Parts: sequence; C-alpha cells; structure tokens
Amino acid sequence: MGQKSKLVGSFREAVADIPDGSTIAFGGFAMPGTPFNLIKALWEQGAKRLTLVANTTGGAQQPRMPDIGMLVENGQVAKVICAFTAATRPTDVLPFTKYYESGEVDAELVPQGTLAERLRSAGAGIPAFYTPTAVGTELAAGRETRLIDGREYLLEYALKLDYAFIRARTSDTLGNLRFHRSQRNFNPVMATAARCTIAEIDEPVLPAGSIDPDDVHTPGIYVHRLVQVPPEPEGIWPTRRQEKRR
Amino acid sequence: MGQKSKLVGSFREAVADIPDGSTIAFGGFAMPGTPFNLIKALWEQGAKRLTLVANTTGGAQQPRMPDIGMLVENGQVAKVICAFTAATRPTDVLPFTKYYESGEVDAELVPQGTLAERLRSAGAGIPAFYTPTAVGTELAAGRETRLIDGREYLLEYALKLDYAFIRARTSDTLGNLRFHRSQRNFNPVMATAARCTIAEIDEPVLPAGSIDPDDVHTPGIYVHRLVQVPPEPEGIWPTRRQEKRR
Amino acid sequence: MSESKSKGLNRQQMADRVAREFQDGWIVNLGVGIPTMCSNTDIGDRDITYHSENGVIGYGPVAPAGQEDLNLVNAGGQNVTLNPGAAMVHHADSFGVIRGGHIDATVMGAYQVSMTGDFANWKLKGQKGGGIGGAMDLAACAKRVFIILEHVTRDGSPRLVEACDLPVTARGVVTLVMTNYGLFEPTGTGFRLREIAPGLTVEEIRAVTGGTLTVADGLRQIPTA
Amino acid sequence: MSESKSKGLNRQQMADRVAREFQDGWIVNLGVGIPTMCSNTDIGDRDITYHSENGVIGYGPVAPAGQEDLNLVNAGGQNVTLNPGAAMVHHADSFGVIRGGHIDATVMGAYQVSMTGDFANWKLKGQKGGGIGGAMDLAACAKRVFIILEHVTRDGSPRLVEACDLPVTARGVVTLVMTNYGLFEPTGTGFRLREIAPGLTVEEIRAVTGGTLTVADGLRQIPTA
Repeated sequence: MGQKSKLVGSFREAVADIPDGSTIAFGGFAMPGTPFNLIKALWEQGAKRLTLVANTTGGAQQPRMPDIGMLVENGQVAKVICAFTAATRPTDVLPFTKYYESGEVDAELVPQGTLAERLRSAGAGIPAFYTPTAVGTELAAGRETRLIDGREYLLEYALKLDYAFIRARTSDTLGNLRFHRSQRNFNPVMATAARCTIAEIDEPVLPAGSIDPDDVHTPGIYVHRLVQVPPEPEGIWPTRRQEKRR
Repeated sequence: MGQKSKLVGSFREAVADIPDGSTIAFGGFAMPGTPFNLIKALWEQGAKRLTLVANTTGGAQQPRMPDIGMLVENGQVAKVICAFTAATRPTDVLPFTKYYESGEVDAELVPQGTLAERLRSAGAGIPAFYTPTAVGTELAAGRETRLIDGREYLLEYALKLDYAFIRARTSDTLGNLRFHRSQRNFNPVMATAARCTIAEIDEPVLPAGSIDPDDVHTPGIYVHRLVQVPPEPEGIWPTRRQEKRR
Repeated sequence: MSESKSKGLNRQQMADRVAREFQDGWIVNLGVGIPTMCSNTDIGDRDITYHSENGVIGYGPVAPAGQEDLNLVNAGGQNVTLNPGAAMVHHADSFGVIRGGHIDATVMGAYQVSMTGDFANWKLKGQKGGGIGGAMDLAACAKRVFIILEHVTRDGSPRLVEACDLPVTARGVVTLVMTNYGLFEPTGTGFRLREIAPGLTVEEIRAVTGGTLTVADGLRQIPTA
Repeated sequence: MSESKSKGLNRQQMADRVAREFQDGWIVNLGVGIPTMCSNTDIGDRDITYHSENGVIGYGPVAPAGQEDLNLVNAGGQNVTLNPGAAMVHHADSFGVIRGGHIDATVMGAYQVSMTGDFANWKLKGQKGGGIGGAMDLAACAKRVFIILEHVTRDGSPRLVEACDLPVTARGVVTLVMTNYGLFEPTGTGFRLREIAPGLTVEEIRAVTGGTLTVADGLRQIPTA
C-alpha cells in the first residue's frame, strides 16, 4: 500500500500547477460536499479557458459562496457542463446566465443522472452507455438512439476529467475518504473520473490506516492531494441558507 | 421509511415460493459472501429449469460446499451464466463440466468484470454499455462492436434477475446491510439487479436504524427477505480451505 | 408554482391530496416546491421511504431551527432529518435507484401537462438552456409520475393542454395531475376529472382545460379538512 | 504452471524478477499461481498497492495459520492480510478500478504468448467453455500486462510463439514475458531477450522460441540470490 502522505500545506499549493484549458469538476450538491476552498484557490490562481463540470453554476442561493459563477465573472471559463444553466425557480436569475446568453461562455446541459453516470463511466472504463433519460426531448434531437427490448434509449459518452475538486469529512494521509451524510453526492464518482483528485478535508487528517477498510467511501487510490480546511474565517464552511426575498 | 421487519423464520420459508424457470444469482467469491444456506434450501425446495448466475459453478475446492454444481446434479438447472465453466487450473475438474460438455446444461461464459457490470447495469437502469473487455477474442466473434475514440469496444447488455441470494455480516430488520471484508464482492450489485433479494445474515439482526446511514453498504430498499444464519452444525459457515491433493 | 390568489385548493391541500395516493411500502421522490410539502401530510401508518437525488434514502421532516445538520439536505437544499433505517449513497448510485425503476412515485411541479401525458418543467419559452436537475431521469424512470401545478397561468390560460408548446421533460409518462381545481388523469384525448375541489364546477374547469374533459362516475369532492 | 523439473529459474525466482519491475506507487494485480508469489519478494521501500478482483485494495501477505479471517481472500481464494490503508469495494467498483485504467501492472500465468503480444490463458484446445475469471478485463485494461510461464510445454514445444493457436485472452497487450529461461519482450516479429537465467545460452533459448530472438545489448544474467 502506498504509504506516503498526500497532505499538502495550502489550497494555493494544491492548485498551483493546474494549466489553462483543463477540465475540472467540482463536487457538491447545494452546500454539502462543495469544495469551496479549492474553488476560491482556483479563482486566485487564475487558470483560463477552463471547462468546468458541476451540478449547477451556483449563485441561486444566499449567502453567495465560491462557485462556477465567480470563475465565469473572473474570465476563467470557456465551457460549463452541468444540470442547471438556469435556476429551478425561473424567477431566480443565476449570475452565470448572462454570460451564457451572450455567448461569452459555452454550456452543455446534461440531466443530473446522466451527468453522474457519465462521470462514473469515465472512472470505470465504460466509454459509452444507453439511458432512457431525455429520450423524446430537445436534448435528444439529432442524437443516436437505440431500441432495446422495445424501448428507446439515448447513447451517452463517458466524461473524463483532468482534475476533480471534492470535499470530505474524514481522511487518512493516504486519501481514504469518508463523507458525512449528503456530503457524498457527486464526490466519489468525480474522484474516479479524474487524472488528479484534490480533496479538502473537514476533520484533522488521520494517520494511514485509521479508517476501517469496510468503512472507506472513496479508496485512497483515487485521491492525489489532500488539504486540511482551517477553521473560519480562514476556511470556508457550509452555512445556514438564508431564504432569498422574492 | 418502511419500518416492517423483513426477517423470515427459516431458509425454507425464504425460498418456498420460487417458481420453476426463475433466474437466480448467488453472491460470493470463493467462500466469503456465499449464501451457502440459501443454496442448500433451494436444493431442498427443488425448483427446476433455473438460470443461475454466479462467479463460478463451484466444486474446485475442498471441502465441497453447497454450490451450482449440486443443483445441476439435482436436475434443477437449465443454464448457468458465470466467469468459469472450468477451473483456473486445467487439472481441476469441476462437477459442472460433464453436464455442460454433454449438453445437458447450457452455459454463458462471461468475463468477471463484464458480469459484475451487467448486473450493476440491470440495477441502475442502463440497458446496455460498451466495454474493452473480450474484444478480439472468441467471445466477441460475430457480436456488435463500436469504435470510440479510435478503440474498439464490445456491446454488452444488462442482466436482470428474478432473485438474488446474498450473504452479509450485519443487517437491521429493514435490510440495511454491511459486509465484512471480501464478503462484499458481487453481493451489492446482485441485490440491485433482482426483483427479490434474499439475504442470509451472520450476526443477530439489529433493530431498525441501528446502522449509521453513512455506514450502510446496501440500502434496505434493495433487500426483501432476511434469514438469520444459525450456528454450526445447523448453519453453514465458511471454513478453512484444504489444499486438494494434486 | 404561482403565488397569485387563485380558486380552489391551496398549496398544502394539493400536496395533501397527492400524498394520500402513496401506498404502504412505496419509495417516493419529491421535487422542489409544492411536492416537498407532501411529506408534511399525515397518511396514517403507511410506511413511505423518501428518496432525494443527492443520495439520501429515508429522509424525514425539515430539521427544526438550530438543529440542522448543514451537511444534510434534500433535493431542494433544505436541511432535513433522517428516519430510522436511512442510508446514504453517492450520486451515481442514487440515480441507479431512479433509473433502475426502484422509485414507486415521483412528484414534480410543471409549467404544462398534455393530454397524452407529456409534461414540461425545465425550460421557458425562448430561454437559452434551462434547469433540468434530476427531472428528466425521474420522469423517464419512476413507476408513476405525479404532477402538481396551478390549473391556469397568471393570464388565465390552461396548463392542462392538448400538446405542450414548451420543451418537454418526458413524453407519455404522467399518470396523475393535481391542480388547485381538482385531480386529473391524462386520457390521450383530454383529461379525466377524478375529484373536484370545493367551490368549483365541472363547467368552470372544462372552460380552462385542454382536450376533452371527462368526469369520473360519482365524482367526489376533495376533502380539505 | 507445470511442476516438471525444468532448467533455469524456479517459480519463486521468476516471481522475484517480475516483482523487481514494480515501481514506487504502483497498483498491481496478481493472478492465481506463480504471480501471487510476487508479493513475497523484498523490493525495498517501494510502496506497492495490491488489488484483487473481489474488491480488496491494499492486501498484504497470506495470513499465518490460525490467524485467518475466513471472510477475506485474494483472487486465488487464499486468506490474506490487509496493509494499513486498505479499502474494500464491491465487484462492479473493483472492475471499475481495472477497466478504468487504474491498474499499473497485472501479472498473469498463460499457456502461450505471441510475438505480437497476444496471449492465451483461459481455454485449452478442444475444450468447451473455460475459466476466464477476471483475466480478460485485466488483460484489456491494465497499463502493463506481465506474463509468467514455463518456457516450454511438457513435450518441449515453445510457449513463446509466432501466433497463439489457443483462443486468446487479449491481443497485443503483453509488455513483458518472464519464463524460467529469461525475461523477454514481444517485438512484433519475435522476442527480445532482456535478461537470461543462469545456466542457459542464447542458442538454447533460440531453439525453443517462436519468431526471431533478438538479444538486448549487454545481456545481463538474472540474479537469483
């Protein structure tokens, strides 16, 4: 077992070598499991022409946290692959939307389950698969479908990543991870899909082998760099959501 | 959350209603996680024309444990879908082999990873997927392949089950399962692929909600019947493997 | 969806009526908005497992203020509680639950439902992009798709239509439509009114419903107690 | 594979030489038989993570008698131990590790290897069915495929051949071939002898090797201490 610690000293150091043009996924669903500190570090680092992958571009909720929208506003983003380019409530306007509508940033809108499965497939060496999702919709227009046992399915391709930014509750120095509750979400599948996975960790990183092998959610072989999240205000943590005024 | 206990009183009761012609998978890889007690109960129950799915047909090792070979010898099996119709060591002869060679029982030989993925796909609503495994081999002869990014892949279909027989270390009354070490193997994916999953449990079944939600390996929604494994000699447990004389 | 004053049932009453469709042992996914309110309804001793797209199986009511776990949310981002026997899975496994056909019913909001069971809820007219989330997966794969929506738009046009003129989320999947005017089923050539809201007449409803409105034998009024 | 007395290296010596190819940080899958013995070899402070098809990531040596965990086995069914930092996954995730290209090297036994890097290890001539296990997944997807086999069959025929006449496990994937006679690489038109076992000559090996045998500059003898 690789026994060298993957802990690096700062978020800045963890993202320092990320080149322009990279494809980077951000875990998280609403606040839980979102790598706010790594996203902020990427904003400070300034890499450009990025393709970003996440459930949403962010900014629908208050308070505003580091999100794809911030990187878009900072001129770092060429394309976004996500399940929401607009908010669920049409009256909420995402910061991202005007950049998308003006054509400044490209987007690929993907159903959430298809997004998760395309990431899982990338990690698991499945180059393409069929799904019933989105058949008969605008998203399937002009695309390849196939009849299997009398039902129509849409062909979808694996989505490979250069980097995955994820967040977990617990880790040992080898990157064996545990997530707390709905922190888990996209994080484990993104970790498998990336050439380099960087994880921010809530609790003090434990010595190698501190986590029972039956209790590991993401094996350390999928995690390449770890950063300890410092307490507030230096570190960014999930907060209570404030209802937006309507 | 469904709060009714899924515990049934005996292995006999758990398999009583399985009809002739069913497709049934057995979890397990070598001894760990193999539902020996349920296999024995199915042998006693006598259902016929079964299609059985497992890693191997069994019988390569000593002592002999309840396995597919036993059901074949009992005239219950029409077809086997597995990764081994012969042993790894060609000098070992499996009890199954003569039934297969005589044409009495049919078999579909599937690479182990493809078998696991076909089961996972059945549970996850993916009707078909592409894999690099077995391309260029006899198993791919005459079958559909596809070039993706310059590499050739083989089309594989989901493998749906009527029943899954599995074995776990720990369960609560709702069927939330935990496996110990390599007991896990095929069991979680088979559970998702079946209309009805029956699990034999090593440790006394716990009250609903005794397992922390972060620590559940197989959610109870995938488990329909539980049977407590009694101590030996009534219950069948993994034993030390004896080296066969060569 | 709208907060305009409208006839018939209020939001919680619509959610209540839909919740009473849930059968013992069902696994149910509730969408953002009114559908979320289904979990507030008392439906006796029926055991329902609530599933959320982000991998929460078996969640309970929203957490009381001050007792939230900030790392536990439902699909709407609310901090919920867990029922005994809950389990967490990752996103790919969570959509395995959905796509694999393990969800007995999904309840969603929508802009429009058609008489052939199509519905639209991810994209407005002329919008670039939209908000799909898990709606297309749920719509295509749940055993039953229940839609809750206001019966008419703010300008009084029907939302139960012959054909959706907005981009659809899925085709031919809706089994039940709950509006503030009543409970309906798409019939292919129109809608069948199963139950009617207090204070409304069949003729009033027919005037603002697309296709042919048929009425169930012994039409019942929806109890709102 | 055979237990017949044969020239050159013994089984453990073949395993030892292959193990010395493993680089720091590699994830390695060891097949049943001689390959398993690679984990006995002392390769200094290089960190190797051993992966087994049944979902064990980071296993260690075989458990001492009396200390076995009967619910923990490697791919060969032996009761192994776990190294600190091990993790368990299910079978589909375990083959996700393999198919996803996360295995740096797989070591397998075989009946035959061809000069184009094909190999055969799942089916004998004339056999109905066979024993595939995880071999085809590993062969198609590991970054490096290392094969260990006796240099000749019991009747003295080459196992390093121009073309396999047994059904292949995968085509064009073998990067290194270890036999009791030496360490080889398939070249497309034959085999390149990288290192030679003590007590053998190049001419002896050439006589029982398919295709053109080339010899590495400054051919080294394999240390067997």
